[in-house]
Amino acid sequence: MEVLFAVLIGALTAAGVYLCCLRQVFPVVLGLSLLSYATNLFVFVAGRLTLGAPPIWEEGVTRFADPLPQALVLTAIVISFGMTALLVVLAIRARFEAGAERSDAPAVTERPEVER
Amino acid sequence: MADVLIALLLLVGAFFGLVGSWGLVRLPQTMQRLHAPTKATTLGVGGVLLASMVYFGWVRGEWSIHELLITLFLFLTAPVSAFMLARAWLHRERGRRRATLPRPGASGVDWGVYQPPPEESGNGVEARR
Amino acid sequence: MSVRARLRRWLPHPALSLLLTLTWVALQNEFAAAQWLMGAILGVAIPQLLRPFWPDPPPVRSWRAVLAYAAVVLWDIAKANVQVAGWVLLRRPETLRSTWLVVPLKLRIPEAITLLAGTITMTPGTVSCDLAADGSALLVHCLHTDDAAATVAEIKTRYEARLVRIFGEGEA
Amino acid sequence: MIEVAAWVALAAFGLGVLLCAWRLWRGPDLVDRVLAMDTLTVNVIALIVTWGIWQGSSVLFEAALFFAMIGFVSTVAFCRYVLRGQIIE
Amino acid sequence: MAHLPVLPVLIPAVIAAVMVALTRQDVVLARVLAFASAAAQLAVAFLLLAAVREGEVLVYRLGDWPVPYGIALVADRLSAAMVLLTAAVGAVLLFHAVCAWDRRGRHFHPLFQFQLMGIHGAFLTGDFFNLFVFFEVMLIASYGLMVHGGGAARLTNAMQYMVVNLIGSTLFLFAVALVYNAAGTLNFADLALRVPTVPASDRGILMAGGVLLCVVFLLKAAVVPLQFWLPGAYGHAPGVAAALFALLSKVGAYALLRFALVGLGWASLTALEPLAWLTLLVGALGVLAAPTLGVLAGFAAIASIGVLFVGLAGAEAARLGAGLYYLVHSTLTGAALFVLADLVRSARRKEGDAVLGGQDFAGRALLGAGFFLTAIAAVGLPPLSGFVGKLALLRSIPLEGGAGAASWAFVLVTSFLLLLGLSRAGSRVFWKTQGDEAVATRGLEAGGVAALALLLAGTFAWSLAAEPALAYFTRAAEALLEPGVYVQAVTGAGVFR
Amino acid sequence: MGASAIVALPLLGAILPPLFARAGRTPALLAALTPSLAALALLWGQGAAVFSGEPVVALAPWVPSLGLEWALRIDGLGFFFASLILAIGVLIFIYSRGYLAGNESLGTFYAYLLLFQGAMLGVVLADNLLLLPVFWELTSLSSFLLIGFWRHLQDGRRGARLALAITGAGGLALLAGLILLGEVAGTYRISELAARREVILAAPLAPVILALILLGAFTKSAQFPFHFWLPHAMAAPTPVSAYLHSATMVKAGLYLLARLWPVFGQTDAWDAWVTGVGAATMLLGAVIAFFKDDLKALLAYSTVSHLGLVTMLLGLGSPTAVFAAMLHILMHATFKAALFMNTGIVDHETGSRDLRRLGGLAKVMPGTAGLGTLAALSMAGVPPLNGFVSKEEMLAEALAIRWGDGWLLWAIVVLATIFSAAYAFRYFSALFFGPLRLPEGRRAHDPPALLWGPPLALVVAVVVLGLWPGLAEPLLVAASASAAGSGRAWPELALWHGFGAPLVVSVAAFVCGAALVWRYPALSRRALAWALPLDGRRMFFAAQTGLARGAHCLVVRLHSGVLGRYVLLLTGVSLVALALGWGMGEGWRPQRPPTPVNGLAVIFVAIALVAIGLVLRWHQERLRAVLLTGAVGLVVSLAFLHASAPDLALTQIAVEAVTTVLLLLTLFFLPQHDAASLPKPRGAAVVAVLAGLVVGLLAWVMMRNEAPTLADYFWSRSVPEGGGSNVVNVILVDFRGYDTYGEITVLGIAGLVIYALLQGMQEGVARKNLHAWRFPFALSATRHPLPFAVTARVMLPFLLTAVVYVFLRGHNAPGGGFIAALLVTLAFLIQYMASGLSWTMQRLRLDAHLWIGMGLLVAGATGMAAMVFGAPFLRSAHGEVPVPGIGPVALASAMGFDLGVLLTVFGAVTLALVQLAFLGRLAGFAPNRTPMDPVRPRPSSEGG
Ligand code: NA
Ligand code: NA
Repeated sequence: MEVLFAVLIGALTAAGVYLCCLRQVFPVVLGLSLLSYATNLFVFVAGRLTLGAPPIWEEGVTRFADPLPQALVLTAIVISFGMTALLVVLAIRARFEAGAERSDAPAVTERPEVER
Repeated sequence: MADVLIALLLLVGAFFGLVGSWGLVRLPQTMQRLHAPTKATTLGVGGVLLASMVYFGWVRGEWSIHELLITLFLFLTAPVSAFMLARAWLHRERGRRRATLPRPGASGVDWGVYQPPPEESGNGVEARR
Repeated sequence: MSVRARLRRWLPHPALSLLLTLTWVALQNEFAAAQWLMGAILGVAIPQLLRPFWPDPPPVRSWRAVLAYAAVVLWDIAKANVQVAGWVLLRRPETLRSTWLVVPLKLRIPEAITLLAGTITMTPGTVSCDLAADGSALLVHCLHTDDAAATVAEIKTRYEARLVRIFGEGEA
Repeated sequence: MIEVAAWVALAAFGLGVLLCAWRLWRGPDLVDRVLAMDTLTVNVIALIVTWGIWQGSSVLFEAALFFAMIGFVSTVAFCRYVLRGQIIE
Repeated sequence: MAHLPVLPVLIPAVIAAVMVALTRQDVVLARVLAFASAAAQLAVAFLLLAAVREGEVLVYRLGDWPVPYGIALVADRLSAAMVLLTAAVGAVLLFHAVCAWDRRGRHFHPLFQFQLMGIHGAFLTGDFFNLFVFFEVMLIASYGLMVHGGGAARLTNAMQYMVVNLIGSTLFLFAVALVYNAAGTLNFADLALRVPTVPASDRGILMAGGVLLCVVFLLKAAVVPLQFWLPGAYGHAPGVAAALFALLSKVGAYALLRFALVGLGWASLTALEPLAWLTLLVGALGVLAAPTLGVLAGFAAIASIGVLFVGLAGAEAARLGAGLYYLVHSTLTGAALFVLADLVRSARRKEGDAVLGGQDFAGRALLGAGFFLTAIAAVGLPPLSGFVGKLALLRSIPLEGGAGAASWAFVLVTSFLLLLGLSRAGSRVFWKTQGDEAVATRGLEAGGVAALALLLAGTFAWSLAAEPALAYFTRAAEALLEPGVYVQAVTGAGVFR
Repeated sequence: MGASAIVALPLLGAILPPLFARAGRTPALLAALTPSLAALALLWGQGAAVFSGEPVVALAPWVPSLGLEWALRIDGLGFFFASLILAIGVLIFIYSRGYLAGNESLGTFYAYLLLFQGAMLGVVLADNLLLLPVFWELTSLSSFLLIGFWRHLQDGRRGARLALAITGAGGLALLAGLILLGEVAGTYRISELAARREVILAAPLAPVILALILLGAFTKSAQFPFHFWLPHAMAAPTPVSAYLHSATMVKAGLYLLARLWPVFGQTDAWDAWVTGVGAATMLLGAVIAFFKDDLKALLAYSTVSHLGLVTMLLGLGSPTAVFAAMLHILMHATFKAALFMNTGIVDHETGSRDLRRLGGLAKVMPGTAGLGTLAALSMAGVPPLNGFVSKEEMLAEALAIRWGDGWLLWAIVVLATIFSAAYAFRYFSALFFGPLRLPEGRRAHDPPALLWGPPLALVVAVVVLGLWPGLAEPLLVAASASAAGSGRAWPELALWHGFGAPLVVSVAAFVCGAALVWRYPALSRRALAWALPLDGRRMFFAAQTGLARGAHCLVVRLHSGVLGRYVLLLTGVSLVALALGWGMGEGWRPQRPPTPVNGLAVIFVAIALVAIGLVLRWHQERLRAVLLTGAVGLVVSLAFLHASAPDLALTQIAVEAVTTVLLLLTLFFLPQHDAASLPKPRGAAVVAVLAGLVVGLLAWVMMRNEAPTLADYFWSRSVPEGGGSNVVNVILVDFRGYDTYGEITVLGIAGLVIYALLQGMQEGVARKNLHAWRFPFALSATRHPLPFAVTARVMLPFLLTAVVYVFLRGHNAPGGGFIAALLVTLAFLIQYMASGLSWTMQRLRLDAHLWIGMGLLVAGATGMAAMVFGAPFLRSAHGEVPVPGIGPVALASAMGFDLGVLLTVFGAVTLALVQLAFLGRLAGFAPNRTPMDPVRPRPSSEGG
């Protein structure tokens, strides 16, 4: 099972990084989504794999999954959701103010149009 | 006894579930394939959920009607999904299929996907701006 | 304010309230008094809160008709499942005669129309696909039928007629 | 006996998932893909419930409900997108 | 008093929540609340500083759970000073905010408070997952402030800033996972105790996480080669936001110190010295090439981070102390430069903050004087605190060995480059004017000028207060290099007092 | 105290003139004079003590730990320089009043001058090696302001920057040198350095220190090859030139050389460099000055030459040479200041200072001509003027070197003397004598007293000091004694020293100089022909432009704005970091036994891999990519479910649903396809695959690694101390509730920012573009199909019941506030999709802001409730509350916290989605208030 998880995490990471390199925002958003799956799984497996033993306390049970990474992943999921939401909205706003949807910005040495 | 019932329900569920998915692959037209999920939903999941109910109630003594809720939810939502999918397909295929599609009957009335409802078309607020 | 009006105000949908209470208890899987109480509270509170979202649910005229309808539909589902499984597994797909059916509607109550459309979809072999712009007919896709008119007639008699009985429609 | 039946059911739904995935891949239309996802979700629900029987654990119930929910929401959302562009208008 | 360590987080958090709930329409009330919050934060920060002045380490165990199971807040000399700095800069920038920025978009004040909450939280936490959370609070508030007011360049740059930081957060989580997997803890102090016991076979996992986390902090701190995001993002941000962001990169530096020196127990960060040189160089060259005052301020910030890291890359308390002294200076100066760029941007109608001559504008002389002083501080010329900072730094770097000499050379040569760049920019913007009559321009924003004056007064005061400040930070640096007291205090913390 | 006041008076007094300038120009002058004169009075008040060899000291700590202290010390040298600075300053102030035009800001000008004066005083009085560079840089800065005072002139701006750059750079070198000097010497008191000469000279760093210090001194004093900034600083108003370049700033370098003479003087390196550079500068400056037609340029190069002369003297290694240096500094200050002022008068009156356009001015402005001629003759070294006295001393010192050692120096000195006589002669002869030449349409006459008074005073000094040089002797002796040690025999100062080599050289110089002037036209043509192509300023600005261009290239390359490159860079750096970190361990082997694989997992991972692959292949088809990403999310959620993390699975799947909706809402406003033409950054695939491999490997390693964790504690305390059996939830709301507090804050902020961003689109460009935008596909006619709308209505109450259930059971079973919040959001989302924005919003009456704010407050308040009871923030309480008739009901305070979570999350997510949906209105889509199509035909109670 470990290998399966590792392969999944690796594939998600690779695809995520690749998509983040593209020149428009939307694929980058998808890439970040994939990356965040990878992250969540990665943090999760830091607590190792335990099958069939959810961390819900029952009298006499001694085998259970490490709950801490799960709690961390929950926090991370929520945060990355908030970030994704913000990013896509930012993409829309930028698209309608800049006139195009691009992940690139002008180089810093280019002088921008004067604005407030 | 319970074992047999549970096993039977499971097998029935498995069979119809598989048939549904198989139909999804096998049937040649999109609209035909649209029939697949209802099969998987009704007897497929239904069978399994019943099996689960019986299993937890009879075998483990933890009667639970949770599964019934899932079944109800699926029965409630699956038609809507199918309806929306069909509409989506009708909309996408509007150029090619509209001619072959039967009309609702009354003259001047078309299917909802192609025609705004009377109130809206009447006061002309439809569409943008 | 009359008792009935007061009751109506607190329990806009008594059946719904009951169902919610049952749902709660079912969810808890625990039949203690506390759960019934909690269920009852929710049964009152949630419809109150959501009153504007379901402004005037049609009253059910006959609960017996509902049961009968349910039985018919469940039986039809089982029957149709077997039938359709046979088509899917045994027939060559090219030989399926799929057609569009137009089911003219007598029903006018949205809930009833929805129920009919849902029933049609849930019985394998037919899927309700669209509603006429004025709500006068239902578009149904049939996976395989030899006699379209017969299928339409069956839908109307087996389901629509029963729904008319449940919701007391027909005068509209 | 239950175990064998559950195993068979798991295999069947597993196969069902694969078939759905195939349709998801092949399409050809977007509606086919959404449909495939929807059916896949249904299969997943069945799998989860069967898995619960297999494991003898009822902790997975909410998960099944949630999968049903997401299956519905995303199917409807995609359809609305195709139909109206704005899924909330 | 017992709750002192948590108050810097709670005050802005509660005030911001109240603002969100109640003051959506009422800017005046929001301003009143903002100033009240600033005053409260300042007061608390002073009390906190007073409480740790003699070297005490205040440990606040949230939920009363023992370390490492719960999260502990830790206030020591370093974190208390950082909190005070944050509170002070935040309070000063409010003046700028209320006269210019808080009406140019929605929710300015709550975002500002949340930003402060995030920074305070990051400075005070003793737990590196919690650090992640407060980084995110800080960052998302910064995104909000960064896009405040809109504009194409601002938005596209903000988007890049955001994406880069999201990837940074991803890396942060990867690193946390690795460290937790090998060491089984999330607490800095507890980690310090456990690191020596991690078997050699598992050190690879631990250190892979450790070094990766350092990379994340270097990214936040904008150290070369991870500086690329800063000039565009800060350069186009609203001035008041960018000025506040002068603190954000310091959070990265702070976290790096905490994590590497305390958590991982490294003896020093000398390996970073070459990066510090490059950072200095890139920053200084960027100042020469910057097309606008905003971007120029961004590059100046990078240069100052270079100087800061020349200090932090030392193994001696004096050098670290000098670096930390410089950190405060560079925060004040960086903020001043951003405020200034913003004032120019809003005063010059046609040219904005472009480094171009143009028509005379209202407030030119005043802003010119402000720029002159700010530039003096940024280059490190006397008598402002940049000079003392660089002096302290140079004095603490032994010239023996190539590294020391190189550090000297980089600090001095880049000071020269900064001098060139800033004098070029300043003489163009403030001197190269056509016609002596001030053409009709937007008026000068009094609040911004007040903020600028306060910040400059701050650098002047910081220069005068150099002796006690250096002593304070040198002791804070000693505690970083010998974290025994910190670790003991956190891990051995008794029940809640 | 006195010493401090002398420095502080001009510095602090600088604020006076701008204030008084409002009252008029004369009040401004008086405001400027007052601090200066006061300082002068204070200084001369210390004269007795200083001359008796008792330096006046002021001490105050600043940063003693760095060696930086406020230490001032007035000794002979300091007194000498300070007197020059203040005395000439007074004359300059008066002159400026007459010189600057009425519309120029005299107050500001005086302020700058006073700042400069104070800084200069600081330089010459500082007794601390680190305080000296403080004032040193201040002189650079204030001179920058003065040189660039006419900010509208490009030459002024460039000259100012040039001067600042060169002297500033020198200042930095000097700072480095002085820091090292102090470290080596073990003291930062300048007055204590002489005693440590041996220690310093023996230090290995001594050559470095010397080089750095000389760099500082040479740049400041415009020594070759740094001389070029000085002539360009002449773009300044003439009073500035007169002040900075005759008496003060450029003399700072000379002062420093004199000051450090006891430390480094009479060493080989010092003598060689100082003499060599000085002599070279002296000759070069003189030659160039001769060929300059611009009067100020002529004077500027002559200043360069004279500075070289003094430098050379300071390098000669004999105390008497130091005396000669001091002497020349004094004499030069007088005649050069007078000459600058004289030039200023000419410029002021004629509008030109070009010798090619001026001539014979003695006819129209005889007074000016007289003063100018006298000063110029002094510059030429003609007796009986003071220039002659110091030049004789200089020649005597230079020629005292043995021929074998110094023939080159002799040659240089003689040549330089000739040329300096020549340019001095040329100055007055060409300007004042011969036929009258004036720029067209100009008339000229002698200026008012404000302008001729100050030069007159100086010319009087020129004459008096020429005739009775002994008058200055005490001052010079005191100065020289501080520099070169007391108790020596100093040369007798006299106009007439008898015949000797110096006189011969002088006379020869006059003759040759006159000849040069006579042959000037021919010579100048030839000079132009082989004019040095080495123009320092042009080189400097070329270098600066080159540097800026190079910086530009570098900066563009590093900050290209291409996000992909940034991502790759960041990924690459991270991979390197991982490799480095991994390298610190050794010999890792799998420790945990592998978990058995099951077929379903293989199937799902395979599906996920295919879906990922398809996302990559089809990412251009965005809608399809969203769907496939959803499939991946489904598998991830199943992975959590399978690996014993039901809470995670629920959260992931719920978030997945909301995210899908979010992406679809977004996609509506974006292009439906990726633009195909945009190239990817090179190497993206390689880096991505590498990252995938590394991360996958590390994940595998972590899963197979065994190490202690915190799990047992949470497991055992969760129920008894946390009051809940869902350990993950107890961690979230209790053990690590603070994380959750931060987390919901993040979500709340996200909602606010999204709101702010979208609200901002109601105006400006965004609004315009939004209005002009068209969705590329045809839209279906009806909006809210009836079956969907009805189903949504029916579902809603049941879903809310489920929400309550999920919320309440969260502490003991999978669920909790966050999941419940997403569920309720989804429930309403279905409603929104089914019946539309307007209809649903009307019924929900939801102020999402209030929800967010209240949620955060509730969560915070629950945490703070503990503080009331003296427990730390977020301390939880739990127990069973007896309810009559029902029995005990388990309650935990954490539930309140969880409620806060619910409210915030619900508010934030709803705010985001609804606002996004609302954007359609801005794009011109008409609102629809009917909740279903077709509308129910029966008349109904619906409010519409
Ligand atoms: Na059907
Ligand atoms: Na291990």
